[in-house]
Amino acid sequence: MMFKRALVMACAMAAVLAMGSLALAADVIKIAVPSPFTGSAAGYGDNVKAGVVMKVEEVNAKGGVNGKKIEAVYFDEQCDPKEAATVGTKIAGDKDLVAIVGHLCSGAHLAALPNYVRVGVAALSPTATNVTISDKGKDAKGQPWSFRNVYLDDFQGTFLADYMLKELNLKKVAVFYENNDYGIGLKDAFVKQAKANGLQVVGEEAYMKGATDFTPQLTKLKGAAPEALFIAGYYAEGALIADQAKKLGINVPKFGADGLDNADYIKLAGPAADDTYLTTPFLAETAGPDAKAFIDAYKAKFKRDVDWMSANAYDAAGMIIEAISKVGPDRAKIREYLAAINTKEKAFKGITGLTYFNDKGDCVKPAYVKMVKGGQFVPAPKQMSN
Amino acid sequence: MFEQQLFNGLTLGLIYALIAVGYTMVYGVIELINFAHGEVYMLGAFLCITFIQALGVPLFPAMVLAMACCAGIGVLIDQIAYKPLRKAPRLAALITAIGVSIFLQNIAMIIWGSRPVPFTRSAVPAAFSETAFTLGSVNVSGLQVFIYALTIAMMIGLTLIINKTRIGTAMRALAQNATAAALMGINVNRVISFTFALGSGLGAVAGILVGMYYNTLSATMGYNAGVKAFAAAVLGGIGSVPGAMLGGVVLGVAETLGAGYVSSQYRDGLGYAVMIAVILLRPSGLLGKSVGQKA
Amino acid sequence: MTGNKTALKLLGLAALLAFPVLPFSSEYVMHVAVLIMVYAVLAMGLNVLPGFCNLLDLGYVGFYGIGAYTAGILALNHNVSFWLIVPGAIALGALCGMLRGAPTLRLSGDYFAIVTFGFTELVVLFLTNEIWLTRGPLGLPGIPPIALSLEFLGIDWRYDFLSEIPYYYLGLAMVGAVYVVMCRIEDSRLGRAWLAIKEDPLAAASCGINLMAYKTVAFAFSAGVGALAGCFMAQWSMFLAPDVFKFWESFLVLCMIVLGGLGNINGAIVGAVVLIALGEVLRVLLPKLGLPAETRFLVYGLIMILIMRFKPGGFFPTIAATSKKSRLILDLKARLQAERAG
Amino acid sequence: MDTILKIDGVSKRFGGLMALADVSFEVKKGRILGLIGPNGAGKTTMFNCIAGIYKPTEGRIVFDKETGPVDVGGSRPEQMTQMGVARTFQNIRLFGSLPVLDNVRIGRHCRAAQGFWGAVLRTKGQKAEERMLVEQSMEYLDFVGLKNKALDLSSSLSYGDQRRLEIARALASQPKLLLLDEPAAGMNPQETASLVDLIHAIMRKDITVVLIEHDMKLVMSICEHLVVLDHGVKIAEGGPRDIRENPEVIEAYLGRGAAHA
Repeated sequence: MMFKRALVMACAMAAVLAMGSLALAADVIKIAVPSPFTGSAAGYGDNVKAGVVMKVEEVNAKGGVNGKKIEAVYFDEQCDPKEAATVGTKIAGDKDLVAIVGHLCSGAHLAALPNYVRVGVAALSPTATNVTISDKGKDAKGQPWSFRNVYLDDFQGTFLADYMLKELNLKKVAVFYENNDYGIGLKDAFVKQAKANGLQVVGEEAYMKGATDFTPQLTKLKGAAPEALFIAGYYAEGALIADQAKKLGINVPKFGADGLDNADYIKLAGPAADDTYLTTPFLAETAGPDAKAFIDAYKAKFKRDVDWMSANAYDAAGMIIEAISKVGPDRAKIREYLAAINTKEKAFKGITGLTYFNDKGDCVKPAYVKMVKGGQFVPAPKQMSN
Repeated sequence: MFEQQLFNGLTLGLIYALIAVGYTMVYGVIELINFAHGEVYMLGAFLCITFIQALGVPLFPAMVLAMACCAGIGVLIDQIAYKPLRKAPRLAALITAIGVSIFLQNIAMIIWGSRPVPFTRSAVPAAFSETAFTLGSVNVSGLQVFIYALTIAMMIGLTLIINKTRIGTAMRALAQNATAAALMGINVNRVISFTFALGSGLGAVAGILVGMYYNTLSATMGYNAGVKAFAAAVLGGIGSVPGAMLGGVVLGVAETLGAGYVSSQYRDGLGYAVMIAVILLRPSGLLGKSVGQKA
Repeated sequence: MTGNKTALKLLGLAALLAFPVLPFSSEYVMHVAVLIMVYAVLAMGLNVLPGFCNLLDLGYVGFYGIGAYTAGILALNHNVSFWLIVPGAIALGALCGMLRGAPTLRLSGDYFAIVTFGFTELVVLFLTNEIWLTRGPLGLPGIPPIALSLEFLGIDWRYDFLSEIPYYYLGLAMVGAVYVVMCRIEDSRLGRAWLAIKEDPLAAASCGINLMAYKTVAFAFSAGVGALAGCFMAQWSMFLAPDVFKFWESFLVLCMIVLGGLGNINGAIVGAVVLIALGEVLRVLLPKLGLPAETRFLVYGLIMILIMRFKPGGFFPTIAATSKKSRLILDLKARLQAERAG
Repeated sequence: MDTILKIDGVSKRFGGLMALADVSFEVKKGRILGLIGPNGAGKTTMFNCIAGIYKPTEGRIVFDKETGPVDVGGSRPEQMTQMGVARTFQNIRLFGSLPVLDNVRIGRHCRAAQGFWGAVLRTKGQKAEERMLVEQSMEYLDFVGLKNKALDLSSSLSYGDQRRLEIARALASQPKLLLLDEPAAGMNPQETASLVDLIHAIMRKDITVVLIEHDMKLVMSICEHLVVLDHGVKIAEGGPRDIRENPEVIEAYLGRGAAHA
């Protein structure tokens, strides 16, 4: 009885799962977008989705690629390595999905990556910044299958340490980092560079994702009397840190990396957001007309300001679609096309500036600094030459 | 600095206590760890800002409205999800509670989005964000005064309801012995509904206060708060209302001082370590009834 | 009747063995199947505490994490073979199980539950913060896959588990082995002692059962099984991060055994199949119904509520399913029937 | 005549409540002793002290093991069972969701040895022991007359049968001393009559019995020696006839009875 029931159930389940992998012949080219759409990181996933939606609609409105429409297929993986690995096998096994924009989180990207490398499908992450990925994206022949058009953690950390000391002449800094791969990567690089250059790190405190009360750590940091506060984390928590720091009377400039770069940072932190410096791959004010058009269209469509995740996702989708238009919907050829973008001259020109990859699939991008002033993001008066 | 840490820990602890009370009351009457309670707390905060933003209701009436709605939601959850399982194995109800929690969190995410939302600043009185007075080295803001006053008033009110009213007596009777209470002519279902309403209403207030205090609301905020409050309820002796209040405060202070003086990486761990230590030393929590061996 | 049943069992077994070559199977379906197996082992292991001993364990995933990180670190940094790691990790898991169990022996009910919960949070914090050992939140990528090798005999032969299929068969063997062990224990002096503790600890003690000793065995055994699942998972997924062991996973496994039927070994497996497959079926099905990816867990939660609503005892509400099938009991039954007839 | 159990000045206090105060008596080997007294007299508390569930606050409980008399006060229940003291409970405590046979097999736990590895590996020794356990358990079930119900769920038995099963479970541990806590409570006259037969049969197996019982007719008919407790104090001891005529006992029972009326 039990076996019969189990057998029937197993067959039904397998049949449903199989349905998903049956090819539906249609005049579309599909790309996969695995990101968190439920769970605590869903807000970030939504940002990435928005960027991809913008690009795909734009391309399809112009008639698609070589007469075929582009379809983005979204996969929810909750930023969870286990889910990501499952989604990874699903994407890898579905030959209709010619390339991948994702994953969002480094952990999820790392967990899913072995599938992509084994089967041979290129994954271009707009957001995964963990340094470790560089060494894990290659196949046996040494070809990278993982690309990203986002900074690595160590780059921004090093950059900010230099910027504080050289441009703003700050001497004592306190570090507040999120206890995850992003925060730790950023913090480690920052502290290393700071120590090398004589910028004094007077305190390092950690917090967990989703935390709301940062006063104990801030109270402790306040005791060290820092001249600056480096927040190595994301905007949801970063805004609360800025706000609570202000309430505790810590009135020093705050620094952050792309994780803080979101209009919601200002919304959540209110006046406390002022005097925050951020690294950013592009400055809206100095960007070209394409970027301006994107920013306006984005605001019109989603009723909110564009964030760097959406912008990066827009460019990532753009690169994949460009590859498809040049070499056709072929997984291996798309990878080759992406890997060949390896010098400044051959770089992809997107709204986030020029993107090109090194032999590990990592990108080299200039960094700019913007700051919050009067509740607005504005370019910082001092920029460091890259 | 110590005074500041202690004070902040107390503020956090009072909020935990407000949520923990909801856990402990429900546990008292139906022995269920109501994991969906954290979600009710989250809904309270979102409903409050929705009333303010969409309907233009001022802050305090919006709080009362949100409380009432959450009380209703609490009763509804019980009627729909838990009531059919009263006679089922205990764990069935626990799993249902987890299911309800997942469901509510995701429905909130669909309604209010997955991004954190700021509390409506314009609705909050200006006095709240100013320093009300300074106590030694501690700056106390107007909002903190409000939080202290409101939570303590609620605790006193709750204690009065439980100890002085008919329905409170019925609740205590039910917690002692459900069968006997039913035999004594107590309308068990009404008492359970009342307990859910009361606990959920308090949870909603906690959610609103947290939303105001930290100026952020998210659909996943109930998760962490729920777990912490649950730990607080157990720490104080699950089923005991004063225990939950004490447990919340102890947990809040332990966490804050731990993060301030021991290790911020192990912040949550310190809270749990204190909880485990207390339970190991006093196997029925700080103020719980000791469960003697029965022969 | 019995012949029919045996045939059905053989058919089921054949279907399981042939599963990878059936037309609808793919790497994805295989992956989900292997994932189900990992959870089936976890569910059977957890089942020992709440199912057999009436101890609500809300922190089971801690042992899963201990096993996984043991395997991950040993395989990645010290190149130890999977086959050597397994006994070591099981032993370590069992030891941790006993260590956690020792101070909690006199706790009862929900106090025990919350201590187990706190314990797991501490394990996860340890994995997160002891970066020198675990690389913390950066995770452990690039764990080598399981390999079969005769190199230690001097024979140059090696087979690496590179696709899902070898993991499928190894997982099947693992589930089978744990299942057989569980059934044997259930129908033994040890299993009956556990069930006695579950039913009535005081009466059990009065029957001469040493509660402390038997609970300790249960803690060790349950934790060892969790660690086994962890080892397998680490080298199968080739990536570990502390996030994988967050407390939701403990609840998920608990949901599996309650949904399956608390204390029922078959139920634990069915629970694992249902809850893991449900997530994937919804992933495929919802877009076809025109619902966005965001609704997946909404429906997931709803289905959990509905299952409990209509099957409060789970799919297999009775315990002691296997002892009824034991040869001794069948013989006894036949004898009693014969006596009654004669 | 040998003494199997000697209660020597045992007191048990719960907080401020004195449940037993300086109680002393002896149980002779091979005899049946009745422990009587009104409700709340401390009879079950005394059983719990003897069976190792409570540790006496004061006094000694001397049990005659093979090696000689030992103070066993404060031993754990399973140690007492191992030494040869078995009991039943006032409010039946069977393993309700397990079959009748398994209840007895669990009762036989302390006379078997196989553990984890035996179970997992199904060794020869383990298989032989399991077979033995079934055979022996069936003998005990046969003894109490439940053989035919061996495979039924124990919670499905009638009240009288549940009492019998509990006795079988206790006997399965091969006790030298059997403590029966109100075995006739809730039984009809036929069931009680067959219970008397059962107790006599147990006696014939060389097992000493201590019996708590409210049914005076039953007690007086089968007990050779009686101990009367009231409010934790031993108020009388002796043969049935002495007890029946003891004024203190009459007062303890009738005084309360009068008060109730």
